[in-house]
Amino acid sequence: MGRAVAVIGTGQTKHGRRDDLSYPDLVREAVKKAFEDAGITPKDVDGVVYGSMPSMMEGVAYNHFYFADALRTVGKPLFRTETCGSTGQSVAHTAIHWVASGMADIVLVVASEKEHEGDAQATMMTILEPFLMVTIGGAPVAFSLQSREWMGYYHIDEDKAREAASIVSVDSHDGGLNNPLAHIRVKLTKEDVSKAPIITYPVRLYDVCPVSDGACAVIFASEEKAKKICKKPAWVKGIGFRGEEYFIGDSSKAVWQSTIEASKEAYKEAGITNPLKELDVAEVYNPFSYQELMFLECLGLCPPGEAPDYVIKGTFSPGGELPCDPSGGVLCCNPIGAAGLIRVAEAALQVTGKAGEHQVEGAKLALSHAMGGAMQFNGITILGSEL
Amino acid sequence: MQKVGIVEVAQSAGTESPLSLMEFTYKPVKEVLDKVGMKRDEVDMYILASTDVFHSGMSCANAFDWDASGAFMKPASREEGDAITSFVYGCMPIMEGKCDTVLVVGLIKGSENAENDTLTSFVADPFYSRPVGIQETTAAAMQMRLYLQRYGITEEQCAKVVVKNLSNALFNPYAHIKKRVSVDDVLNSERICDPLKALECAPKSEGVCAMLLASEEKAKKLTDKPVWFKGWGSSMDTFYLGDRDLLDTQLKTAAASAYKMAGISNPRKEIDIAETCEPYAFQELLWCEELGFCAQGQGGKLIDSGVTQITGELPVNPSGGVLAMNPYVARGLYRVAEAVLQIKGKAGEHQLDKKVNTALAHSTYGFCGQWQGVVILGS
Amino acid sequence: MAERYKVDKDLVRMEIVDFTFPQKEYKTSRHDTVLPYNWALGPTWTKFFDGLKEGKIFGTRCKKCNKILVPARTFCPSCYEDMEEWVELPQEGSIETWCLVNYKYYGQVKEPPYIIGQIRLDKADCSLTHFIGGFDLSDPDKVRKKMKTVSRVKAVWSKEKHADIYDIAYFKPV
Amino acid sequence: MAEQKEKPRKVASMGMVPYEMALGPTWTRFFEGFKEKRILGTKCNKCGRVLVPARPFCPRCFEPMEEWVEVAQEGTIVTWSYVNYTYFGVTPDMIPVIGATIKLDGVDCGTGMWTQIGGFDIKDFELVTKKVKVGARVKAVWRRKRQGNFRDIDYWKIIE
Repeated sequence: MGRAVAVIGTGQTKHGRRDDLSYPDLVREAVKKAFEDAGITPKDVDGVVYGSMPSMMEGVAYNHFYFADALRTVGKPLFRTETCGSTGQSVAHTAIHWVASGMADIVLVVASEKEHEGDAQATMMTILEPFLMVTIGGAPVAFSLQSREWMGYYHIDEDKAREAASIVSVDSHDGGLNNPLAHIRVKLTKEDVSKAPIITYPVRLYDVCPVSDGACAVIFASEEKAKKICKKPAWVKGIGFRGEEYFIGDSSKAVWQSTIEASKEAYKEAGITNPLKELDVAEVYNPFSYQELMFLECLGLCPPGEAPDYVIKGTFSPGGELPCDPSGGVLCCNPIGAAGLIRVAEAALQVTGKAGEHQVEGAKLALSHAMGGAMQFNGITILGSEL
Repeated sequence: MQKVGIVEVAQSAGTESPLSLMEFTYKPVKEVLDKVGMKRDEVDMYILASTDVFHSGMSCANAFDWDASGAFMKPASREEGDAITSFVYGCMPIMEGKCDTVLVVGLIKGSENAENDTLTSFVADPFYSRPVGIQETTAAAMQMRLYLQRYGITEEQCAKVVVKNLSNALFNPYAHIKKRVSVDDVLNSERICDPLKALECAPKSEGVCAMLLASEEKAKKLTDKPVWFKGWGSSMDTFYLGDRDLLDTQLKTAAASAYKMAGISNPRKEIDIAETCEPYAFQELLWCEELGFCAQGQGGKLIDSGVTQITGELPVNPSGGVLAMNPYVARGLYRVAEAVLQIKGKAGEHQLDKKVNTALAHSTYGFCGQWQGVVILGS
Repeated sequence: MAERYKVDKDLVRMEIVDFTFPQKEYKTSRHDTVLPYNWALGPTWTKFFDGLKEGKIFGTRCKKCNKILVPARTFCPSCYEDMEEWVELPQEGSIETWCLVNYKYYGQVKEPPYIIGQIRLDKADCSLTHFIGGFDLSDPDKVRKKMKTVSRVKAVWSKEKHADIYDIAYFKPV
Repeated sequence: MAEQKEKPRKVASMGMVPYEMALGPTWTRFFEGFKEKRILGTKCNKCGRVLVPARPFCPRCFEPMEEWVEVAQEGTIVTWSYVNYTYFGVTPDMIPVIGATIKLDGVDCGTGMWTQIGGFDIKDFELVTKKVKVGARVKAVWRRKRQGNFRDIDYWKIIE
């Protein structure tokens, strides 16, 4: 295996509606914070990895050119990695491979999105070719299709699923209240969630992530550099990535193979055999509360078909056996391209004890996750406090 | 750090294809797998390079491209931008000892979208450069004028690049443009963006290139003549054209790191063949200077001397280069593929008439070469 | 804008009206993307374009490297420092390089022929990209001859200003 | 020096880019079938799966799928979604729609997203939840005038 890799610094913008800044300035806000956090200068960096959702989102093609100065990549190599919603995980993986290969010692990873500059749903529909997977809808439709498939497959009672989804939403929003950078910061009750307006039945308003602007930067370093520079690095314990067929009907989205296989790979690399017991915190990509239920199963955190039971008994709530999305998750903040990298950054904050008000006490091992595509891709990164 | 060997390549030709993008991509990928006798799921990892959404109309292009690339349920990623980055990414998991084999695919169908200038207008920032008409061709034309002015390079010398590359392309079955042109033909072609003439600009092509990389041990098992990855370098320039000296690009930085990693001290002597990315003819001359094949401002003399001809001491673009074949995103991987074939001695009719030990592949995209990348391969 | 595309409600897609691809001999599917954007200028560029509306060209100076850059920047691309000092620049400068656009492509910003140039305004440490005009551009040979004699240019302002880059109509030879 | 007059502005614009994709022989034939009210799939000789829409190759086995089969026009709903919101490009008269994944009899995958449930007043959401269920049986209803595209199947009708 290659060299050990660690996160030595992270930076996030204040997420939300950022009409106050141009897009390059938004990117710079995150980059500056990451350098300050790591205590290094751009001179120390060997290269940069950047990613966002398809640039049609904001109408600037290959926007890494536009951001070259903000990314501090001038005079350095840059990789542009993009895998749709899982971009945030994929950019991290590019950097991890890069450092592990020995071809770089310190790599800056940046991901961003400024969704208020375009029409997110209309852009999202351009994922599909124009003649075979045509539909009206966008992301909420794709994911309500998936949630219903999951409920149908396991014959999950609608009311029970509703209750569990409400708990996921309430917990996430409580997390958002504890995270000063989160976009949505409101106190919700289960009733607020279950009685909110319907978006695509059964999905209601608070089951759905917001449209956010935001950027995230994470600095990765080799073992040698990390030990020299950083008092408390977050070590990369394992990664996994899988993608399935383009056509949505080709494989089950209830038993989501790409999540299952990607997490298995990451667990194997991290030496984890019982993820529910061994992990201390999980940053699960949850743009839709119902979807998180399905993820909890496919990530192997509870038996298939039993996520609602586990959620209802509090396993994944604050103070539970494995708190999920203490940062508020994607439900409270979704600058899409950046959302997967924010999960990595949050996992790093947790295992280094730097998460502030949303710190999970004594967290040593954290999972971060993102998914994307036409319900196709899943990426996982596991970070730990010890090498 | 493990050695990385290139086992096999497959390319599609550049002419317009009636196949769907899915069918079109499948062929070269399947061809590479069949050549080495591997099954899709036996490959350890896949790295795709597919287009920026503006070049395909489909965002998250990896979604549609996944099936034909063979990446179903395999560790994988996708690079956006130039496919030479997917090649370098493909080397990484092998170097770290995590994978034995990696399949790299670069793909695009240029016939399915609008003019390159329509699309690259969107690379410009929306408030300032885009409204005043900056795109790749206008940016390159301004770079060319500066080149002619500062170093006294002549338009004839730039035209000679087209003559050389298109004549090389006549012998490359994968090239898109097949026609013999003279210096006069080039000089008399339409002055579309003065000083650039129509024949000095690359076409839009279709192109899928698939390449199998392997660890040293595995590569030796899979082929009797692996080609080795020796080094790479890449560098990004600042965004606004007005902030840069357009004749002092980041290619120098990229080349310096590639040479350092490959242990090359005298590129002109040590490199046997170079494939450069020259969507505009004069750029081949400028890139040759920045790659250290001649002194600054001597690019014109270099082409006059015949050194870069296919029969010369340091042939540049024996494949015909990008002027003959321009599958936008995949073109960087095509440069690497040609370098591989030349080292293997399998380039066919345009195989160099000498032993090729060290080859250079270069790619660039963005205005006036904002991003530059160099890969060195060796026997 | 609306007349430039139509919505095919049945097939759930848009078609750009003023563009056709070359005739194909095989079956195809058009899928044009038409998407709305709403870009944030941020404070720096808002102020820069407000300046143009008043007939003034503003740059910003980096307190570290002392360079004056135009258009104004939030931060210095090389030093990464905030650029908070605003400087009004002279409206004259010299031509660094230029090209004469004499062909058409879809989405072009204006009817050819036109000249795009890099103009180094006096006092500025970078070039400004803009049109060069104010003389007859119809004969490329004459343009080439004329441009050989031109080195200095001066901003010509649009009659109607909208606080965008077109508030400068073009730069004309001095 | 210009005083800052107002808060940072935004600039509205429209991005317009044309594309034309080749359907390729496989999907050309698939849609030709639609004109004749036939739904065609392809069968993988290796894994034996029949996939709809027809494919040039099996995404898992990676072998060409050259055997064409006409499949049933009845199937079972795997999942569905009720879409009742608009975004750029979708006007209120285009909604609601009920997108569904349908597993056709004898086919080894679900349909993509192009299959829509209809044939009754789908504006009545109560009625929708009563009629449309995972596991419900459906049947294709063709348009009278067919043009060789996904709209040739007007909707999928619930079989009571």
